[in-house]
Amino acid sequence: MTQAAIPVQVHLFARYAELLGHERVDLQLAPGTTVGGVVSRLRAMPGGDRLPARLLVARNLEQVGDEATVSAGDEIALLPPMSGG
Amino acid sequence: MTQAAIPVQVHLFARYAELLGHERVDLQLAPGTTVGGVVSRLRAMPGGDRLPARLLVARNLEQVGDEATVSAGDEIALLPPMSGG
Amino acid sequence: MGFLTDAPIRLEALLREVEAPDRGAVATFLGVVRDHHQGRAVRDLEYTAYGPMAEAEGARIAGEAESRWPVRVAVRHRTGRLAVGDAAVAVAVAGAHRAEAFEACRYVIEELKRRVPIWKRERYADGTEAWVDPTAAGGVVPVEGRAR
Amino acid sequence: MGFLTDAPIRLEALLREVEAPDRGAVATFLGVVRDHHQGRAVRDLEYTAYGPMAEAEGARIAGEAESRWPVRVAVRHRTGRLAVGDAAVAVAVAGAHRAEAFEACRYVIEELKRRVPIWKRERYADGTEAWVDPTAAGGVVPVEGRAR
Repeated sequence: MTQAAIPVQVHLFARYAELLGHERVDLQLAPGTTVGGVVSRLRAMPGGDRLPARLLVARNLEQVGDEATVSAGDEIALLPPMSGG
Repeated sequence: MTQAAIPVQVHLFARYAELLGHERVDLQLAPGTTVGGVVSRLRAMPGGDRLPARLLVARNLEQVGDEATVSAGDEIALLPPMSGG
Repeated sequence: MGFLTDAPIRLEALLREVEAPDRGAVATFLGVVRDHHQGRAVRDLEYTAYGPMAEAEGARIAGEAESRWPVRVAVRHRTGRLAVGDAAVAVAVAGAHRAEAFEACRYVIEELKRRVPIWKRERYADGTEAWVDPTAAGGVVPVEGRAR
Repeated sequence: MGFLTDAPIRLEALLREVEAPDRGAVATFLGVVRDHHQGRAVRDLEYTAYGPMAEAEGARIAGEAESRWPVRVAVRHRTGRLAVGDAAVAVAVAGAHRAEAFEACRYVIEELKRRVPIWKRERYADGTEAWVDPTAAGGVVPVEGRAR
């Protein structure tokens, strides 16, 4: 990386936390990394190959698409299919 | 009347009780009298001319039409437009 | 438990009548005395009923809902004098799924208002009174006071 | 009052939050833990949430309902371990008229189930556990136990 890496927190819940063995992962990302790029990093982790093909992702408490970019200090979350109520 | 008159109770509620000045009227009716006939008797009472043209009537706790006949001991009720709930 | 009551309605009591371990969805409706009607300030009101027929019709409506949907229904209507904020009517419906609980709850309150012989007499802030009558122009007919 | 709570939900508390003298119609929905799911006997279950997002999304949904209908909404979801019969979610909606109270109540519970990040983990009578997943075949995915 030519520019300074940006720190991003990724939260994992329920079955996804179980698959990856963590409830939180701290990543250092290249500037301009997208949500899709974050997901790729997680898929490369142990257990990450079992994440489903389609994932819901939130950035700073709102759902966003794969193309959304990530900034320093953003809070990213991978959301399993919701089952509240 | 050639046959014995049959006794019938008529209950009046809310505004209809107010119009006729009674909550209950005991009538002696000719056998074969219909609900429509009962209503005519009530219309002939003081205040009865102010009953509306269309009336809901119950016989023994179920709504019936004007053509229903009345038997000894029947309980007839004139029902103003309902306003429960 | 009967349909008519002259005591305050407690929704919790109705919930207890319908709840069961296989019923995960509970829909309720509560009709509460409002402080205004047709633009007039309501002081309080009085419900009278044709008791035996109201009980019969209330039971019929609950039975219809329970045969149309796989639910359990509790329904109660208060009579006598009520103040603003008092519950006049309560419906509780429990079933396995929420769609049927909502639909049955709505059915019961709609049919109740249409078919159950209960009448509302409102007293306004200025002391005048009127019979509520959904078929009348303006929704009410003034009380003339020949009988209660 | 917050959307998430780890204490038992009391419907009466939600009713008090929405009631007002000009709101005569109150519709509520209560989601209660059932004793069976997909044919299996449920012993108990655990709800976990993405807390800050669940709070934000719960408030958004209530706000949407209040801007779409002239109503006031209270909504609460429980987290932690729940037993059969415990209330998991409660919605209370008060308005001047019943149609809008019912519609808004239904809207809130449907959107909540679809959008609020909360997850249910069931424990069955035989001691096994599963994540509830409406998108999975059979509606659940067995817990493998690498993390809680």
